[in-house]
Amino acid sequence: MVLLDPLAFFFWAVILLVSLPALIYSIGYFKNKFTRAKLLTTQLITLAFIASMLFLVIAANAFVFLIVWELMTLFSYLLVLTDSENKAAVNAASIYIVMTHIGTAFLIAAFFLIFKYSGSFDFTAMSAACQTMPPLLRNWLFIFFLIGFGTKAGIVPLHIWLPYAHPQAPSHISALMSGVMIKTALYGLIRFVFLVLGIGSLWWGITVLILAIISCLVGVIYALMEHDLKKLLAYHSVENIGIILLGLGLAMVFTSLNLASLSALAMIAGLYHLINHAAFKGLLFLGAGSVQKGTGTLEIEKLGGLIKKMPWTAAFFLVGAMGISALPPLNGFVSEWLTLQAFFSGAMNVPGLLALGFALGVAALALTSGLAAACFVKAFGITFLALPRSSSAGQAKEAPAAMLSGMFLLAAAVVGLGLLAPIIFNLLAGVAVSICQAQLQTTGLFSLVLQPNGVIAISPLFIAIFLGAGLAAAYLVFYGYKVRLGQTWDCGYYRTDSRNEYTATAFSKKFRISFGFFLFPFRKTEKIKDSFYHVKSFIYRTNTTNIFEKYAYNAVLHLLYRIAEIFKRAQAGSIHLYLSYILATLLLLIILVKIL
Amino acid sequence: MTKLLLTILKISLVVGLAPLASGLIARIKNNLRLRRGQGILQPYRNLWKLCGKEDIIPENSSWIFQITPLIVFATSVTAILFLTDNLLAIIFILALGRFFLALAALDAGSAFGGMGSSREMFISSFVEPAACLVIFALYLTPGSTWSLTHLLAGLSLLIVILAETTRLPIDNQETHLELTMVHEAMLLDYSGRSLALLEFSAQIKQLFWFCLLAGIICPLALLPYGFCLLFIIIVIAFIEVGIAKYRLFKVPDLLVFAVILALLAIVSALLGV
Amino acid sequence: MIKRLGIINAAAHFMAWLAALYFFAAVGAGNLKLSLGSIFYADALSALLVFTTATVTFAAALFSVSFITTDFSLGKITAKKALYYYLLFNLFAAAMFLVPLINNLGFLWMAIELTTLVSSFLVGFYNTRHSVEAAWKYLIICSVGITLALFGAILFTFALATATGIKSLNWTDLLATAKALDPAIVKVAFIFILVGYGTKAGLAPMHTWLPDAHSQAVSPVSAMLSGVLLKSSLYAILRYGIIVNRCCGGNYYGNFMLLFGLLSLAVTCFFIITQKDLKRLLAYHSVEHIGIIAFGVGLNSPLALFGALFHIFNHAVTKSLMFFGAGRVSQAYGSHDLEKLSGIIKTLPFTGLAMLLGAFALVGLPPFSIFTSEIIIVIAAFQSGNFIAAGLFLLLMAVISGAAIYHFAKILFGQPIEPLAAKKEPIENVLTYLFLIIFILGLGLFVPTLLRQSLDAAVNILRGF
Amino acid sequence: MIWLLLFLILLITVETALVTSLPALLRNFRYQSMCLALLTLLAAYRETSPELYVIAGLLFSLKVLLIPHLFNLLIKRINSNNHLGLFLNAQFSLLFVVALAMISWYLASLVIAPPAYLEQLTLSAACFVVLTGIFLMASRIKALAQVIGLLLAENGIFLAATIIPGGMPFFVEIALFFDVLVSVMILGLFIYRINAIFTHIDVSKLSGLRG
Repeated sequence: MVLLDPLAFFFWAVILLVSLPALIYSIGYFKNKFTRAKLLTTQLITLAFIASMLFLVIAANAFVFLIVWELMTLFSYLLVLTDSENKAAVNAASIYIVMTHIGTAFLIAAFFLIFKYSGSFDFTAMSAACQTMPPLLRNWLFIFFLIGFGTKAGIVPLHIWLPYAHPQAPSHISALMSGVMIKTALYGLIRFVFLVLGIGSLWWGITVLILAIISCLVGVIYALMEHDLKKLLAYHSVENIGIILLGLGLAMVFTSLNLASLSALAMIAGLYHLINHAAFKGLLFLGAGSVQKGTGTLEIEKLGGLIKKMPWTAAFFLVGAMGISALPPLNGFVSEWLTLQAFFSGAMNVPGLLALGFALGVAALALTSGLAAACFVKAFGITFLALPRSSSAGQAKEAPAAMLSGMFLLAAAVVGLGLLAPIIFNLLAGVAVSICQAQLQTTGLFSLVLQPNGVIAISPLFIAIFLGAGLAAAYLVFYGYKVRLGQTWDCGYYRTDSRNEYTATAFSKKFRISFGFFLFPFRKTEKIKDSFYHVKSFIYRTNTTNIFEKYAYNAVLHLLYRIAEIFKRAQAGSIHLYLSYILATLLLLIILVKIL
Repeated sequence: MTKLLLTILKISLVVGLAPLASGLIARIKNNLRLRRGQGILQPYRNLWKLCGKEDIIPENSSWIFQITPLIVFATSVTAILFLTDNLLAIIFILALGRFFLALAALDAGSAFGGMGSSREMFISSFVEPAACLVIFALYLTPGSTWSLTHLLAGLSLLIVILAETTRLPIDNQETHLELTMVHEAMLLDYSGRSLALLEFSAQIKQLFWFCLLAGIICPLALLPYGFCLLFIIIVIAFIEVGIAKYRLFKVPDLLVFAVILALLAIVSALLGV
Repeated sequence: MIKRLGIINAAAHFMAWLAALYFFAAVGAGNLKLSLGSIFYADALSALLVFTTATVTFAAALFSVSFITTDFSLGKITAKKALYYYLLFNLFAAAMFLVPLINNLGFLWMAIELTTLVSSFLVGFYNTRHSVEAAWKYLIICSVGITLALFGAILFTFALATATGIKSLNWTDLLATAKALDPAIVKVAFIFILVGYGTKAGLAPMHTWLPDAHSQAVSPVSAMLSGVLLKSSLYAILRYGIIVNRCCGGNYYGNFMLLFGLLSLAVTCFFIITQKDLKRLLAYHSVEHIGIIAFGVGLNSPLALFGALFHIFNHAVTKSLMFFGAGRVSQAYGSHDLEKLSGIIKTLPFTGLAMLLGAFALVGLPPFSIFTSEIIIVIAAFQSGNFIAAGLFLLLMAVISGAAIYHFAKILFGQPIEPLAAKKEPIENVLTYLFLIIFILGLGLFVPTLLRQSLDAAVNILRGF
Repeated sequence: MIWLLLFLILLITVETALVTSLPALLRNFRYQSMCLALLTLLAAYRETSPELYVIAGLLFSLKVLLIPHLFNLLIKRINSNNHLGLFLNAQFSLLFVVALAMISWYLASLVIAPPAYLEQLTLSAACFVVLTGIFLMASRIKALAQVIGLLLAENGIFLAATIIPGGMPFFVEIALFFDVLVSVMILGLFIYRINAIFTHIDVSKLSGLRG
């Protein structure tokens, strides 16, 4: 009934890592927000949601897995609808559930196809059956799993629900959904593709890698364009799922090339980034929630200067931003470094063309991390630094203690996962070894130096110490006296105010233009005139085109609507038409009866 | 113990000689323009003078503004530590300093800072892939025998260095024109010791990159390390004199070219040329 | 007075429900085959239909109490008309109870025809342009269908007479001699049966009357139409199908059901996407579910048949709940236009919640009963090895469910377009909802032994044992 | 004699496709029913079955006398013009009907093996009548035409029943008559209602419910 293997424990750790702080946070977040009854329901659904995730990862039976999977969807759907009177929330929730529903259909197909061969939903029986299946069917199963779980995980191009659904939920729910729930899809991918189905052809891993690269880049580029704090974070989830999938895809490639220990290394990198993303994305969503509660808006163009009003939130958000930007010595750095190491080590051992492909992967990952850093400079800088851009930002209040302590826990996790990397690595090695059936040399549980492939070593703790030493040295040598407050340089203008500040739109403009081949930016300028000669002000709007929605989803929807319109014409109210359908059906069947 | 001593020696050499490299480039450039030019020790004098001045902190700024010079300095120094054994970590460590510098630029609340910050992040996000690929290529060709890989990787890294050390055609250290400046725009609100620290850090970073490049082309040119460094400095000076600044939106083209060079380096490494 | 009448009616139907429960337990779980004369016959399959009918009828009677009272107080109907409603209601119910208990296929035909004739008045009950139009289409189309079905029945009798010389219309006689019948005649005859009763059962493309009739009928009656009437007709097809299966062997009958099942799903898929009327949406959803049942029957494996039969009951209770909700909503909002409905949970909290549950159940989410039966059918579909059909089925269901939940979310949540004060829910409605939710949720969580046994017995009957 | 009657029925059925006015259609129905009654009477005479005599009598009194009479009353009552309203003109209708006849023949040949030519013809005629009835319903605009089409189709059923040796069970047949009567009355009632609400009985204009 239940399956308690290292993989399950790992996912328990991930779920609890975010759930507990999120629950603590919710106490503060919900204060004076809802009626008692609504509060109680919401919290109960939240608990049920967490419980369903916890149960999902220990289910030992695909049918149970499926039911819990659907329940998890249901609860999260309801949680997205917490603000059920808001039309945007309803819309977001609908997109979410429609997408996952279609994804689940693929999962159902995959499970039941296996069931036909295994006669049982038990993982071990299914796994045994998969080994004797025709290879073509296994390929189909892989595709089904990839689409089914990919929809939930938010792999591009199945990601469209994510930026809608995550921002609509209360922040700690967003943290849970983005930090944990989408990871359960990766759990499914690992469980069913690695353990039940078994890795097949090389192209499986390559497909995953290609999708991962696309997800990374698309996610981060869209995030850069986004000026709603939570939507921005949601797109970063797409990006980070891509980074995790780089690890998993590499593990698949290595497994199919019989490079077990490399596969374990890649798997560790993926899992490491998985737990890292849970920590910092959870933290960032909680931070965004504090900002929203403190100022009433998430539009970063209306924020600014919050570091003075909300010092703790700012500090925690900064930690999260540094984590996600892969800055040493925090956790994101470790996992991205590990992923790169997996690429490097792999390139020595795979055929040349594939190695060249790995080079592209490396380039994509580097570009992603550069863009992510840019995005978080924007997100943190515009939101928290300089002067407030609106009165609500000027009157911001620091979040209550419950919220801060939730954030503190996650911030501690971000730091801890970074500094204690060797320990975490060894723990994850246990999980990865169990998945990839590999022998892996580890450097002992309490080593301080991380040496994943026996050649290249790194220790975030040492980096931290050196950085600290450098910092201290510089402070001692250069500082200590004579500091004066003065005005910001304004070219002699009488006073700088928030209107002089750089905006998020301006910040991202370079990226908008240079990725224009993909973003299709467009802009509108309106003049507001006092008289014919005098322009009072300009309204300048700029936006980008979401090609996935416009050219894929809307196109499909449009097609469906077109067909539906044709069908509608078939039911236009004419009884004569209806009668002729019956007659036609009858005649057709009579004519065809011989061959039926 | 000797390793520790060597490390300390390495760090102090790079830190100590960093302003000298800057001075040399400036001097060579001036001479190439048929001017007499400053003394090569001028950067030391500049730093010393700045250290004597008081710091003026913009009133809108926060602790980020004040801590940034320290972090940038610390990262520059820490990066030297990994100069020979873990090149990949360097990119991440330098990213830390850049991240804070970009934040500090926004912190003062001036439009110049924002411009600098956004341009810097824009350029750096294209630099990182090129740098990573160069390291990837080097990783694939262990040992120090001469190869085409080293040549291509070196060329690619040269472009990276132009970007990282705020040189023409990507950035211009000699101007404070708001339309063109990148790095200088971020430093605009710094003064006194903070400014000294930031400039010093930039110089350290610059020498550090030169050392890295010298490490690559050393086997190529079969020249001693020091000559290599000098060679790089001269080449950079020539480039700076001989080329005009690119528009910001042409910069990615150049960096993509660097990426392609690095990819070619990888191809040649894989082919074993 | 009207309310009292309603309560008496509901109480009577409650007794009927208890009796049906007993009947179900005795006949279904006991796997009895009862005959009364040559006209009446009952087995587990009949018992399932009787119990489904009783459940939906009782719920509809209970819901009618406040519904008809409200209609009366809104001035939509007169007191005399309310009386007339209850008369027709009971006639309709009686006709539907009769259907599964008949052995003689001629009388079965007549009972089904009777349901059409009686319910046409309930469809045209409000005597508006739309309702009369719907009633006319309903009458004409179903009459045509049923005429074809009678032609089929005659061909069956002819087959029996030529093969054995027995002149009988009894199902039991046909079954007993099924192997001796001429497959050529049976095959042709079944086409007429399928198209004929299929029209009444709402299989596409003969379903066209269904959205009109369901949307215009009095809401409790819509529930009965969708929950039971369609199934009664399907029941007739099933009965003939048993004979065809035994006579022709192979998959002749099964393939037809698969084809029409998938066709129904495909057609409804597009109508649901662009639907603008709540009750029509539910009606098309009924076509979908009939399609699902037909698909399950068509697979013709014990598992699939179990799922299909289980689905008959599950769909009946769930769809009833939704139609009651829709009725209540259209009374409160004065419309069942999807564009005008919004924020139901806010204005009608209890109805809204019930509909939310119902919607989840209807689109096949666990832990509701429809999920169980649908998933059984899907498993059976994959087991059958017909992967293309299974995949198509799954995909169409996913699209339909997606579209449906999109529509339901839009009306249940959000803000009402014109501010409406939150309304109190009459106790009868609450009881009705709860009564149905017990089945919807309860059967999703576990299937009682009694039910399982009788479904197994019915499956055996369908397989001709 | 039987052949002649069958031929007559076929002829009348084909002719209905050409008819454009309501009374003419009604007349055709009446003649067809008359033929059917005669056919049943013939069968009753041959098999000396009292049940069939009763059925023949019922056929005559209901379908030849009562129902056409009721319709005439209704037509007078609702003041409709006599035009049927054709979706397909007479020529096309004829073409269709011929196609239907061929399909019916094909069907009969599937069901009944060659030596039994009479049964084969009867069945194909029956099927033809049913299909034509439905075809009329689908291609004629007036509500009344639809009802008559339905009645024609039911005539086909009665015709089909005669191929069964000894006919249908008696009580079933009686019940059928009852059913026909009731449904005609109910349909008539609805026509009356349609006329009252819409002020016409043009069912092609009853298209308020779409999609």
